Amino acid sequence: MAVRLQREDFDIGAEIAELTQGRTDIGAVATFTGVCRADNEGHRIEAMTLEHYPGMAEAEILRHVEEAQARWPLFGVTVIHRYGRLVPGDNVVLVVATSSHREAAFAAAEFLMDYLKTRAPFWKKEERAGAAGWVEARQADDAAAQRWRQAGRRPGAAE
Amino acid sequence: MAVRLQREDFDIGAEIAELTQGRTDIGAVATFTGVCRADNEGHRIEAMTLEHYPGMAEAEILRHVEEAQARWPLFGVTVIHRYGRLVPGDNVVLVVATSSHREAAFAAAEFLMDYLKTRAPFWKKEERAGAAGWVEARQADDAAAQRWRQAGRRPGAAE
Amino acid sequence: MKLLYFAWVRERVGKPEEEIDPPPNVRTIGELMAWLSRRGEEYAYAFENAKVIRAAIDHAHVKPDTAIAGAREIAFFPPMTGG
Amino acid sequence: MKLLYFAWVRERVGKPEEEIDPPPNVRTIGELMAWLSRRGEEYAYAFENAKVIRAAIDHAHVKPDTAIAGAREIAFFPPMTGG
Repeated sequence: MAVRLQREDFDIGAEIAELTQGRTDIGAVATFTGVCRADNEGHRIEAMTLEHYPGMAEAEILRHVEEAQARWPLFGVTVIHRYGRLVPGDNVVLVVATSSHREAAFAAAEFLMDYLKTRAPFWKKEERAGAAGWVEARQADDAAAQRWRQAGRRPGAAE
Repeated sequence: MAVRLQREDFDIGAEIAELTQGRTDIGAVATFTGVCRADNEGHRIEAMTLEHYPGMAEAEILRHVEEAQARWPLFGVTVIHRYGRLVPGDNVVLVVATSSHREAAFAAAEFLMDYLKTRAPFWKKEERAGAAGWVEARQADDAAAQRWRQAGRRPGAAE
Repeated sequence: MKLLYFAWVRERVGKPEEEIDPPPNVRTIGELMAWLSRRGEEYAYAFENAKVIRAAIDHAHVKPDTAIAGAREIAFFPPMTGG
Repeated sequence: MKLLYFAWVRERVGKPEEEIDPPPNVRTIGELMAWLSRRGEEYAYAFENAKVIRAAIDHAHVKPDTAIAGAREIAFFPPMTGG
């Protein structure tokens, strides 16, 4: 299990290799990379600054990684979340989950992303042509996170 | 859209870069890598040989990629499936899906993997201590593929 | 028409492909499998459990009751195990 | 106890953190927000819509009715937008 908060970019191939190298029990590797977009609901974004709550952010993410491990048979999980100023095209967040079969790897990666979006203490401030504003929470993200609380191991049709 | 069948290994980072480089509209990159395991339901695997139906395999995968694009708002999809002899630890299959939001990227990657497992014309022959045998289809894979036929855009609780 | 065999169907039949010319009363995939299985021991073995064998006509999956008229290439194979 | 503010709560209060010593009748997170909002215009502005503000005690999310007794560090912030 690795949880890292950092200003620097990450290398997805290297992170996968870190979890899989030398092993022959892993059959499934699911990854998700969140990337900074130039457009948020019609607004042109020049850059964004990610603020986080040091100490709590690591603890919250680690709690969710442990919850994922309790829910699904996983071999390894890596979560990297960047903070600081990012421009469109920059990587923001990475989740890698490994398992023997794909169901667990996919479910864990989705579960962790839903939680990172709604419960991890990060806040995005966008720079738009001259102005700056804090991003508002997306209702769709809350609904996505909520479905893991209701259903059993897999979410029902949430949309 | 890229669909490739090849003997050679693939580089996940390079495939992601191919889909994302120079773009600022992508917010989500989901990937799945299937890896050859040393153990299949209690049997020790020394190697496996993947046979495929040239022509049909490309056509089938492309049809599923097009179906994924019709179902979800995707920017790009890459599917690479290896054939020939592979040993435990070797990559077998890669799916990369990009979108503006994570829901579409995850769903497309899962959908494509479920279909590759059940409908793409590939057959695995395993080498076990001295003997060799064709892998039998997993019922769980059929169920996973079936859920996309029943529900709307997202599968219901399939397990 | 051209027949292709894959995986253990290919191994049992003993060849990867062949040209055939079935009689006109062989109209469907299911009837073609029955006709093939009467061609010899290796075919009988390959198609002994016809229910598990999948077929494709010209690169598209088809069912046992699909007509074979006009097919250029028909393939028989076990359930797929890719991915 | 130590208070931390993040994102626009921090910007409105005008500082990232401070030490406070609330009176004993301030028992819950909700009561603490109400007490803070009476400390000055910047606090009133920061907490004017208390319903949207989230809180954490010692790095764990808590609700408005959670007791603050024994807390070392309390943080106030808007809904999270990470990921």
